[in-house]
Amino acid sequence: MAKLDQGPPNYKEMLPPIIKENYGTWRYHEIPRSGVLKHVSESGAALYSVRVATPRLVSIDFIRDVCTLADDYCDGFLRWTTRNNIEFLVSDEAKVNPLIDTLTAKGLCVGGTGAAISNIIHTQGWVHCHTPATDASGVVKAVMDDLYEYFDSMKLPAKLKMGLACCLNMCGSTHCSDIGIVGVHRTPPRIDHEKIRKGTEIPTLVASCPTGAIRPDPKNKSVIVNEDKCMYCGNCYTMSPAMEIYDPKNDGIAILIGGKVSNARSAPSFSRMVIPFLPNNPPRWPEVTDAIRDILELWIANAQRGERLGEWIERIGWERFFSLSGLPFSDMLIDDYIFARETFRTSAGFKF
Amino acid sequence: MAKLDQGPPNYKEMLPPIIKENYGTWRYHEIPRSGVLKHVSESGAALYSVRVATPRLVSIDFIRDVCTLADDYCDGFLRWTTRNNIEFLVSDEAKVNPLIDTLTAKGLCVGGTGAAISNIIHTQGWVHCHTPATDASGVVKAVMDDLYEYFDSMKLPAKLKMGLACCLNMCGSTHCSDIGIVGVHRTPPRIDHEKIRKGTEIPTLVASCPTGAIRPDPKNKSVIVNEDKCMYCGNCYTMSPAMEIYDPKNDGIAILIGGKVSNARSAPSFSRMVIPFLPNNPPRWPEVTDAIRDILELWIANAQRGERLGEWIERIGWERFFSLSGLPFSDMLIDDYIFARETFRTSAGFKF
Amino acid sequence: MTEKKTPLLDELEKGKWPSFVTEIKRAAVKSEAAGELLQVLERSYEERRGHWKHGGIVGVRGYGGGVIGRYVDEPETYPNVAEFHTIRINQPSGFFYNTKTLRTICDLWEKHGSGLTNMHGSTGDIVLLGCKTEHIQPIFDDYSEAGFDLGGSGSCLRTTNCCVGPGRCEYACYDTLEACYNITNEFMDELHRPMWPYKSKIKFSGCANDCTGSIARSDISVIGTWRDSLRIDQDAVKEYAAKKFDIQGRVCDKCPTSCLKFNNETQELTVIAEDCTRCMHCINMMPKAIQAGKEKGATILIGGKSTIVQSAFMSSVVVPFMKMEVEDDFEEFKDLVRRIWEWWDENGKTRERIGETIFRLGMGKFLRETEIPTVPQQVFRPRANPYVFWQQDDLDKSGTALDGSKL
Amino acid sequence: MTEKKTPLLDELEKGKWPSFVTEIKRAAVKSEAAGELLQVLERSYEERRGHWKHGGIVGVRGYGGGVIGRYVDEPETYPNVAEFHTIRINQPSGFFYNTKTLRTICDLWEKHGSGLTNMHGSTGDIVLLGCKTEHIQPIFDDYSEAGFDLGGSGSCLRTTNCCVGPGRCEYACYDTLEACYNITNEFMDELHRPMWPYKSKIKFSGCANDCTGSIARSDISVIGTWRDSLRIDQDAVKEYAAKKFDIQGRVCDKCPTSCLKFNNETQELTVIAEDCTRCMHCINMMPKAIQAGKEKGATILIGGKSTIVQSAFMSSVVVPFMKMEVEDDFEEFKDLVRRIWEWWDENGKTRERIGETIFRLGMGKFLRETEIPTVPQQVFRPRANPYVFWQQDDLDKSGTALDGSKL
Repeated sequence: MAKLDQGPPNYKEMLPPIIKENYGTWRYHEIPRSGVLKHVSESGAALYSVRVATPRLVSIDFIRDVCTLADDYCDGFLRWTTRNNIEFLVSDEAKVNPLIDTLTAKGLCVGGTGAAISNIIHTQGWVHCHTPATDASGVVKAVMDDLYEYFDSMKLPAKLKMGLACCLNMCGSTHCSDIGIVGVHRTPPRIDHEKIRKGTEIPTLVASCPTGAIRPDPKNKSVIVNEDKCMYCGNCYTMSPAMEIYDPKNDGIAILIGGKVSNARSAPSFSRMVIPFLPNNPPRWPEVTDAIRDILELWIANAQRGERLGEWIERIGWERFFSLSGLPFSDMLIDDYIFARETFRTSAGFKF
Repeated sequence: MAKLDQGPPNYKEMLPPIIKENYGTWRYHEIPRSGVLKHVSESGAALYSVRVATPRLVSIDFIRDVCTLADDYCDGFLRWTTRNNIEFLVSDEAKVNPLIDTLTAKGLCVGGTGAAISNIIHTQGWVHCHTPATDASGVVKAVMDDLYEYFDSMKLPAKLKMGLACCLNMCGSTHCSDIGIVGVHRTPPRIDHEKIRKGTEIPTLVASCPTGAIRPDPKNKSVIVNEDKCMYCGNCYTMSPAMEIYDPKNDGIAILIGGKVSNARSAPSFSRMVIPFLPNNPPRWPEVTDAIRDILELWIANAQRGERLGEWIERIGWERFFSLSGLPFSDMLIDDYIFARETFRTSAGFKF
Repeated sequence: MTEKKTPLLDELEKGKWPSFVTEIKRAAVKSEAAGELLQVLERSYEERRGHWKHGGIVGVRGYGGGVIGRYVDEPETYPNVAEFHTIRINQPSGFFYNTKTLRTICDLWEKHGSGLTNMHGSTGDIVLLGCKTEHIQPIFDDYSEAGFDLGGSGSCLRTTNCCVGPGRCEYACYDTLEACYNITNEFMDELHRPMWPYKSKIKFSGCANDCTGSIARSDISVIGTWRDSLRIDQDAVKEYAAKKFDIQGRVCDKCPTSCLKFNNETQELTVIAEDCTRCMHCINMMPKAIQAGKEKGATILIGGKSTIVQSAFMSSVVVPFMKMEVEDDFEEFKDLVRRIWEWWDENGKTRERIGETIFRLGMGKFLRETEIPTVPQQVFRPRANPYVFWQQDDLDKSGTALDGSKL
Repeated sequence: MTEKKTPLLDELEKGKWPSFVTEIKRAAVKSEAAGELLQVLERSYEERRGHWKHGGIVGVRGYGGGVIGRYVDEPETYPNVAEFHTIRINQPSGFFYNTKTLRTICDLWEKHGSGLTNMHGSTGDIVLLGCKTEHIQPIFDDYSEAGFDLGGSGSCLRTTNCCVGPGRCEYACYDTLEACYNITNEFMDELHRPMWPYKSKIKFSGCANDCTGSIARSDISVIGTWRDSLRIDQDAVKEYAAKKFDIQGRVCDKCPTSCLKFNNETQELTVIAEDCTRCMHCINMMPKAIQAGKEKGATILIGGKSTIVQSAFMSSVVVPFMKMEVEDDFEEFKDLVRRIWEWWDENGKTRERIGETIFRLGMGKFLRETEIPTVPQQVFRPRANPYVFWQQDDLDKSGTALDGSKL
């Protein structure tokens, strides 16, 4: 019989000896090379963390391979990061380079530290989500292949964190990423009245709509969608398979940029939409990878050292970003949702 | 028979010769002394404007006196400012000091230029308004008497603009003043059902409430006020004298500070409430004059040169302002109206 | 005139600041209404409450506004202010006057009213404070004869207002006095005959110092600006420096875009023109050395208002740059505001200012339907959410679903 | 395993970045479900649409969440993924693992499921991706036996998460690993049995760098901070300076409150402690020379969430400083969140996150009713409107109106 409510495994059992011995007494850290963090404690002990990318969606055999490496180089201890990287926790400095050599030989990617792209936090997409407007893993793979040089080096103006959400609900942390990639539906759900009559609880379906766009149609024993109110989130499809929202011709990707979660220098901030739509073009999404590379290179060419993407844009002004980037500005980029007012420029001070 | 739609008098007939001759060719200005502006044109012509306070509410005999002075010193030309000051337009430099001497001898107040308090834009108050929570002219008189030294000198860190509105509707420009004095009601209207039955159009009365707090009471042929929704604006009293809102024990004054209308350096900004309530204590409102003087002196003691009140507070942080001023902070100062969210501190960065 | 005592108000005749009590007393010498106002006010000071009621509609023939009805709450006690209405007279641009005009205003008001005025109301009008209903039409007739017209009240274009402009300010980037005069005359019907969801205001400021408080206080804000580079007179810069004016600290360090560089060695000040947001700070600090550019015009912003009902709004940018030329009779501006008002008239709810209507229905919809081009200058920053209401007609509806139905 | 071709997906095995397609293929060697997933996905790549449905409730005995039902839309075509559910396993604090634990996870998942995982889900769980309904209970039983528990799903406390904390970070101002572990164990019922209006998340970050994205992503954000002055090691400062690190430019000039002064002559760095907002910038730049203060604890913020429904919210400050001590079992924090959840449970609407409830009902009401003291740190700035909803009981109702009626 299973034990209920026993809680997560105790993290203390997962800590290597060097961490137990120096717990809470770390003194400083440095980044001796891309992909390696060196933490030094008050006792003088040094822990090397070797950071390795994963695609997040991994097989158990991948994990087992990783375990073998951790046994060989780290006495069997390792950790994951919130951005789906693995960190091998090496307490013996002599093992750092051999580990990196082995990792490289196996085709594993070491990097993601400091002024680099870390890894893209992402959702399930076509692999496992019920309302995706795009794939997640495939887009991430395409983007990271293209920008790989910025993963295994530290030559960006500052760190760059990306997120991908496969629909408008913006799961993951896309809403506060330096670059957010967001799957967007653009057309209202299509009602299969037959399916609704067969098994949908209509009040629940009606209640599921965030904007109140769905109302009962008692005569038809179904529902009606007010298409002017629909903003294509797909919540209704969660409630009923009769409300198909996918639309291959019109689903695609929006790009939002300039957000961050840290409080350093300035308050955490939301990402802002700069491209309302790019087509889904699998398997390599060239429009998306090109757009992101263009933004990245503009930032690299213009930002001050240490300036994150959003900090750079806030310094020069969003109107200047649009003129520098050549990205078209349209009314689709102007907020018209609940908190729109704070985005309006209530000042005669701006750049032409 | 009156002419309809002839429009305002033509300003061109009101301009002194020096202005007609130098129209649009002014080159620069300086402030040779408090209360005097010197404008120099490309032609080298110099126009002196001597600024004099008025109480805004003036008799025709006051205007006639002013006209006599203007005839004597300004060839019959003068103007008013948006802040209810008079400006004597002197084209002959030799007449500036004699004019000032005459003005001073008559007890008129010369000042209000540069880093000074100008004059308080205000509303009608008990003199002529139907929903006042305080008087306007009397409070202005009390405050300006107290702060007179800052009207006829230029020793403040920057200019200081004040506004007074006699009820929560915040007429005038109190919502964007360095210091805003706002009359506040704090209790719901008292319904005189007899009066309502006699002559009030109930649907109009119901519609007049901004927050939907008034609903019809058909059984009673009157209305009901949901006191939880009422925010005491007095709009209903405009619609019906049966909805008395004044309340001598509980009406009073709130102080809002830190707003401005100019775009210089930063965008125009709203004033923020720092004191939710001070009692109405006519004829001299000592609690109000003391509170304003305290804020003013704190600003003078702490601001950098050229820093307006709101700029100073934004630089040091509102939390620091409250600790420096000793003003109590309470939940009444936290916004809970439509645009509250943007005031919440969404950051771990603040001063203790 | 009544001989009753006013001990509380008398306190407000003390002190240096000019006293409104003294003014009421002066008017009371000739006007029984003014004398009674003093009594009502003294009572308010005793009781800490007002004694005025809003009441029946009053006005003049041919107009829908311009007069505000006001009644004392105890007409039997105060018969001379039982009716005590306000007349709004449209002021001349820039509040410029000659004494002849002012004396005419006084003489007519002495003939018909209390002798009390506000110079001026917050919106701009000459406010004549206190007359009886029966005098309203004669007052209008006399003022009209003398060349004056009423201001606005109610759900109309309110009396427009402007800064001193080219009449006496080197900062003015367009002729605010003429714009205000010309455009007011264009919209006489909108001003005098309320027909909209609520009031609408226009204020003309010649530069970003915005001395009329246009962005904070008017539905349509016209702020003078320029499109090229500000101009710097290096000789004058050197003079400021020679007088120990702290150019680096008080000008460059306070520039919001850091676009001004002062070279301490050469004593020269340079600007990165494209980074300048024309905020006026440097010009305010060094008016002898720095001037606006040559290609002048105005930025048009929309939606400003004070607190009631849905909170105070600032105006926000709709047209970053528009020529405001006397020569073409301000046609582009007039055309723009006509489209804006028409849209608001169709879409606004009662007592909803245009800023509130735009907020409710969306800036995108407003811009599309008024045919105002969308530019990034309209926002501080783009939307943070992906909830674009896509124009369905713009999409590719040629596909079919897997079940064969039309998408 | 099916032999069908996947030409589109095969393209994603090229390039340097690790390939999820390769991973699915590896799993497919042992799992028919993983093989069929590849077919479904290839079809999505062809058709540019998803093929999954949300569906009937699935779960384990005694729990209300932790399992997400997922079904393919053509079960006849893809019988092996007709049911393809997700299991959420609560991860250890800080994502630390020993290989024995990881191998146990793998072995059990090989026995019961597709062999595919997410390490980790965005909220923090170990995500086991793809199993049949009949396997859910056995999976739980086996994992439970091995010392694991389920994570949260539905309207419950979602799986909590924390940064690496004192385990490997000199910035940690409290023990995030222990706090997360201890507090998660305290709220097992809230985590496993959904009973609230909607989900609620807690993320523990050891400092203001907020590596868990707590302010952006969780309803209750716990950010490590200190109350005294940051500590500066002047010898280490001199070392940075000797290495030509631009202390003035990269540290002092970027300090948001200008509270750091670098003296170029003495090569010393000083701080105005009371002006510091503990943003971490200087510490990030000079970790060898600058440390947090000694009086450590956390700032508690509330209301963060992503976009759906009412836009994304950031958390905002409710308690500026709270001790987070292992010794007292985090009692103060636990007591606070209990009051907060209770208030939300009473006042929240269905599918309304607590930030949205507070926004709808007012921060003042929330603070009053949860008995959280009001302090200016809770807001960037006070209200701009005067519409205070006065607590009527606090007022002086002793007066009477002029007509004699009780006020």
